[in-house]
Amino acid sequence: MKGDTTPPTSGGRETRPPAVSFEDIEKGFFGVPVLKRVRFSAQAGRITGLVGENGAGKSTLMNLLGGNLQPDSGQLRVNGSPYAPRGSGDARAAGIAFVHQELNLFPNLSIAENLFLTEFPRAAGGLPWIDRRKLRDRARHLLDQVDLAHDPDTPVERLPPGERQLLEIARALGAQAHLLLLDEPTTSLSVRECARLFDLMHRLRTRGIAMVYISHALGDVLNHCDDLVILRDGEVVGRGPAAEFTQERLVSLMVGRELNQLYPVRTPPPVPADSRPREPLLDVRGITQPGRVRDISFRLAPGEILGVAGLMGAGRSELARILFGLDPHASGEIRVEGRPLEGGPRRRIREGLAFLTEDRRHEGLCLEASVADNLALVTLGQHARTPVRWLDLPGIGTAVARIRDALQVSTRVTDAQPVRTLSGGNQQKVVLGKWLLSEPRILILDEPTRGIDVGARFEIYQWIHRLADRGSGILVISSEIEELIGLCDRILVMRQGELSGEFPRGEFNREQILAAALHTSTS
Amino acid sequence: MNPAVPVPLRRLSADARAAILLPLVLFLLLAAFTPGFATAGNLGNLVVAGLPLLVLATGQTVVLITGGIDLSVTAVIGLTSVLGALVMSGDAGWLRGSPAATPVALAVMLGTGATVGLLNGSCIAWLRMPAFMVTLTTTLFMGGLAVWLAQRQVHAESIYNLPAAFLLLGNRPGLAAGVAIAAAAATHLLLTRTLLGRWFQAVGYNPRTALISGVPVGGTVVTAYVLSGMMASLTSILITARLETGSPSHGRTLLLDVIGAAVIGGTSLFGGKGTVPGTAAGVLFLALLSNGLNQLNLSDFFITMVKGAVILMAALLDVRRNRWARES
Amino acid sequence: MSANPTPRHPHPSPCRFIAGLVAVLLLLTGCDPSDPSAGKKSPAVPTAAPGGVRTIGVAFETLQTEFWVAGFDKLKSECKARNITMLEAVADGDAARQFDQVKNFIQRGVDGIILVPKDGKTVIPMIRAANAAAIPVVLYNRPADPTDARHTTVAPDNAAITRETVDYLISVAKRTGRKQKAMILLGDLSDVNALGRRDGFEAAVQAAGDAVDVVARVPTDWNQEKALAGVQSAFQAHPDIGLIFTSSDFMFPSIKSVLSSLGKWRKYDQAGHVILGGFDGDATAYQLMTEGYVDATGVQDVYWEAEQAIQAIVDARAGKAVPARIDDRGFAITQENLKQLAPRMWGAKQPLRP
Amino acid sequence: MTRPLPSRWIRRALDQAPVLLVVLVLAGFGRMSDRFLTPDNLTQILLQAAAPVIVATGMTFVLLTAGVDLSVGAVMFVGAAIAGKMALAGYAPTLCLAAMLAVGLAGGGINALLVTRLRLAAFIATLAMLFIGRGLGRWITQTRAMNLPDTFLHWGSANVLGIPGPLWVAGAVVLIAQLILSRTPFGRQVLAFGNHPEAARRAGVRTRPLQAAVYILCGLCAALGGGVALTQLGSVSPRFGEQYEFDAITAAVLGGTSLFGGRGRVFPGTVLGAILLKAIFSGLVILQADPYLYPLITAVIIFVAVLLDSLRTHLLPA
Repeated sequence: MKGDTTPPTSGGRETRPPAVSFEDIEKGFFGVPVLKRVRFSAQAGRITGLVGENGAGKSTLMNLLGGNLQPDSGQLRVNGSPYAPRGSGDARAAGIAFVHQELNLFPNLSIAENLFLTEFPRAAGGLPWIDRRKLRDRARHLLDQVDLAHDPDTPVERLPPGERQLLEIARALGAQAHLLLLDEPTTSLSVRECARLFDLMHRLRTRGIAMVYISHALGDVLNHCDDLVILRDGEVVGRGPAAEFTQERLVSLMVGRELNQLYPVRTPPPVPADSRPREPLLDVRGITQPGRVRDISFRLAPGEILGVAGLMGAGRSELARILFGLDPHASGEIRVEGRPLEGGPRRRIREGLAFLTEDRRHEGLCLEASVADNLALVTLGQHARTPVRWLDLPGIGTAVARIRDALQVSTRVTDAQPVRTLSGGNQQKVVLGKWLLSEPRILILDEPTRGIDVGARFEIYQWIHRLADRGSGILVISSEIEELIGLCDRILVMRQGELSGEFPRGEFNREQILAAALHTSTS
Repeated sequence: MNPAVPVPLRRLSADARAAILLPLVLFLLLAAFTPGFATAGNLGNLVVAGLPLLVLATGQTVVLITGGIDLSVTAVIGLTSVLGALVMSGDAGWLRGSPAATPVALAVMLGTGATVGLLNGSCIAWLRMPAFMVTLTTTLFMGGLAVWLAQRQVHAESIYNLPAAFLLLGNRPGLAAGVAIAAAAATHLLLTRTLLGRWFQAVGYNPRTALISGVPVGGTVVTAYVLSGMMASLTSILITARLETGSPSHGRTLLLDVIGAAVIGGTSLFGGKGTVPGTAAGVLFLALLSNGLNQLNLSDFFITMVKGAVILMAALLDVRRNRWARES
Repeated sequence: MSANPTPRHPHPSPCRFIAGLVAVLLLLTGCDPSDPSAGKKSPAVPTAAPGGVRTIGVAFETLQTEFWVAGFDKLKSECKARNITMLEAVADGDAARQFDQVKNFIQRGVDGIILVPKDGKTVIPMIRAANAAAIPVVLYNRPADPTDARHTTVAPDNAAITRETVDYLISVAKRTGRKQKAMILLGDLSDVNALGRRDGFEAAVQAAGDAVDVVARVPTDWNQEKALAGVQSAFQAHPDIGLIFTSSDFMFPSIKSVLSSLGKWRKYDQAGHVILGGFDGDATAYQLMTEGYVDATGVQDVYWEAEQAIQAIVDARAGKAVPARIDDRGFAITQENLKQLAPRMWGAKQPLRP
Repeated sequence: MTRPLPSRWIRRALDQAPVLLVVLVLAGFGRMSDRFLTPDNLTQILLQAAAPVIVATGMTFVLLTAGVDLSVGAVMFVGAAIAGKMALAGYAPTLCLAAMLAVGLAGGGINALLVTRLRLAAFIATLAMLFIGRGLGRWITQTRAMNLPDTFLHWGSANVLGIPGPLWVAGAVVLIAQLILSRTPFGRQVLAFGNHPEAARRAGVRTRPLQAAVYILCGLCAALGGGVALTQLGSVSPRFGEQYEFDAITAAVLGGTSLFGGRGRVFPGTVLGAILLKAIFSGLVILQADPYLYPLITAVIIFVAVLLDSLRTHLLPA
């Protein structure tokens, strides 16, 4: 039997079977074990945090629950009874709902239609018509539960991302789910939206709903989960009440070795502000684009790592896109080493800029193309000889092999493999790699570690340092304030399209940065 | 790797190798069951017949690789043919009798394709109009324009009496083959060995990623359509020279063959994937099929049906092939 | 796969591939199929090794109308009757494909070729190719442009027959005592026959002075639905159209449809009749004429043309002299001469229902 | 400001581009000929648009799922060929039309099978079906034309309550399609699927039956449209239904349906698109335009429509 180490549950629910339990689940692909006798459970009315590096087996677990995969051996139980789903329909019938990292909403439909896409209330009389009034009423009822005050007929395309996430949860509630699996739900949310989400999760907990929360944001996991399960290489390496864990312990369990710190130390300490060269690498003066950003001015010195904090929609990504020439700006000036910066991305890459976007899958990679082709894409021009821009294929091969080795992209990956098949961390390394090959002098990183596990994060931070040490200027946009504090020499804060604060290293203060981002009435 | 695959084939990519198997199998079948098929004369005919399609499908492959489609190629063939004939025809040409007639006509013909391609590409790249609709509209327009021009200028549906220098391309199959194969080979090298070729692929895989990675997406797309237009012009030159006539109806029925050949050759309709050798195999396959069906003396409607069925089988095979590739 | 080192270049070696391809193709094309060395100078009649005719290649441009099908079927039955194998090919309006088909026939050593050319010009190189192989060529129903390539044409004069037909229609119109508004349904504007019929129509109208006034010239691309829409629209503009000429009989059903809905589908001897004329002489036209709705149609003698075409090849093979042009004199069949000429109308001999 | 924001009404005008374009074309031809804007002629245009509207309605469903059906014309032809054969063999016209619908069902079913079960790209699968259908139809008819009994024509020109029969049929099809799209779970799921197929699958939409239903619906509409055309033409020629695939796609796109799925409406969009095409043809005939200019003028008007649509969706800020 199990239950030996299940954490004490709250308020007299000891007799109830767990909402879901994994009993010695094993699963392998082509003879490679991915899950090894996994055994844990999630209780009703509690939030169970599931953490682990990418590739630890979390998604496989989710796929088993969703019925997309079947275990090789072991038993799944839902509310104590055996559960062997064969498809997403079975999962829904068992009261299991998923809230994915990538939103599964349809912007061309209304809120109400999204909520009841497969469960439309039918009109009386046997006709297949939708009962619009009933639909609206039910939708409004669900929206109330997640605190969304929109008209149910509003098209979803008008909602900001944070509210869409809440809508996904409302959809799960509408399906009468008693077990909610939240897979990285906060990746595209602002701080305030995250707060709203956690608030909702806490309320759902009191209604007896079981939640499994998957995230790489360890701080959130520790703060909001009741129980934790840590996976490494397909094995449960730790579980218990959240109170028993610290961030350090979590990390070491996940990685399997002691990580002294989450952020690497910069070996030559950052250049002090007063001894910086006169000429900034990047000089941004009064950039304004109506509706996006207003009067943004700052300088980036060689070797400096400059962070940009702010809420979702504060204009950070918009600023990055303007800097890289993807979007126009109405007024203001951008100079690189004193020369005005003009033209589209192509010209700016030639000026030494590089831009790692927040949307890896749609803007960072050609998913169907090979690893090698993706890595080579930016720097192809350097290997092209005029007059017909003939490519030096061996040269490209050498460069690709070099950067691939340097980035330690998983050895199981071949150059000819489509990038689509790689894990998130390896994909991000490929994006970084293609920019590293261009040896950028100014590197703009928009959410560089979103959805990336701890180990890969550390490597990415190391590369950022290495580039800075070589004299490149680096602009890091991140929603994780801790990350900026750990990584940057200086942090700018944006709010509603304007700069609302600047913090040099040494004056970093989480609360103050947050306050600057949040726009309290005092300012 | 499969040891049964002959050595020369191993040098090809997996896709192209699979594509080349289709015509090979068909060839063996036809050779075994159709008397008079595997004679040098018939195979020569077959190759000559396939040349225009080879050139046209090569151009289409480039556009398909960028994730687009060019339906206007058939209309370009007709328009090019009429314009070229209007320049050089001994009956009604603007330059009739002049020694410059042939070179000027060739330039005008290639220019016509390039211009239509430029128009298509600009609408698609800069005005963001869907390729399917843009090229469908240009087909309608250019097709109509070709008929109208012929009628207006010479009061006939087609134009005869082209200069002997131009007709060399039609009279000497070796020359036509040389030109067509050179065009296909050049495109192959362009796709695999040059920067532009990689840009075509990147744009086809993901235009947004390509843009951010410094690929001039708009220009690349326009170039693809210009190239496709010029290949259509070259096709028109080959057909016009062979039939010794400039006519707006040349090539009208080629569209489905062109796309069929590319798809049979492993080109994806969703962009990114496609090779010239694969397309050449697709062309060879269709040429074999059409020749073989002729030899079998089937009636017209059976030929049409068999063609449909074969395209279906090729597409099915392609799906299977991709599934195998994914699993291995 | 994993045992092998990762190939650095996933692309094939292009040079080798292309070199191979070129070699194969040059080898194949080296033997020029249209080698113009055979039989250089000879009279207008194809010279050929005398002897029997075993195989004839028949290449049609299209089979899309009743008229072509009738001719095709007649050729088939005629061949069968004479114990000749008939190889068939249809080019679907593509001259290049037709050239391939003709070359295919030559390659297979047919004793003669009967061609419905796409047009009068593209056919010339095809005739030359057959000349070079000393195979007699007969152009069926469509003439080639003037050329020194040797062949025989069995064809009607589209313009002349149309002229005769439309002249009759105009004479009927004159009898009404009013100036009639007329319309013509044009065929595919890149089809020689369609243009010939248009020219015949225009010439007749021109000659008639102001007896009729052409108010609509509608292109149909040989498409019944376009014909339908065109006639409808024309009647909107001119509800009093009194004369319609269709470039092919197969569009009569479209005209019938519109006239019925307008209440103008009347027999020729009834009041409010719209004067109708067509071309081909097919079964539909025959039926409509016997019923009295259609006034006249230009008839070409399909069966006679088919017989002549095959006879020409047999004669040429036998070494007899064959004229360069065999005219199907055709005729306009009208309500006045329907009885006596019906036996010569192919549509009358053919059951309407397939 | 580098790019002035368009005023609100320009945007609104662009949103109504299909309507505006139809109005403009009608008004333009109306100005040039007083014969054009008569009730009679407008009825004629509607009548001519009836069959294309029905076929394009089915096509709209397929386009909404980001698919395409190039086989509609061929399905029409096979259906008409069989119906024609039956009619000439003396079967009742109702039975013939029922057989035609059955052909549509079968054609749509095969397409559905190819796309959903065998996972072929819709473009290539339906392209192959276009060839097979055309060949089959020619074989059935032996490429001979068939003139149908007059009953068909009577149906085509019959008036019910003063409105011609074909308009009733087209109206009913449009109404039902519009209701299906806007009022039924299936319709909303079609839109969801077209927007994001994978998400629809994850949300529990049974995507394969949905996709299959869409192709079957399209085949059915093609057959029904073919039936209406049959009663209007009264005969089957070997070119019956040719070009319908392109006309149907064009009509849908002119009406604002996206080729990439998830966006589009049967009414007014597709209906207006089909009417626009017929109105252009009718206007050109009435104006006695040079026959050679027809394709040129038609192409220009379609081009403008597509351009307006892309301006609306891509080039203007939301």
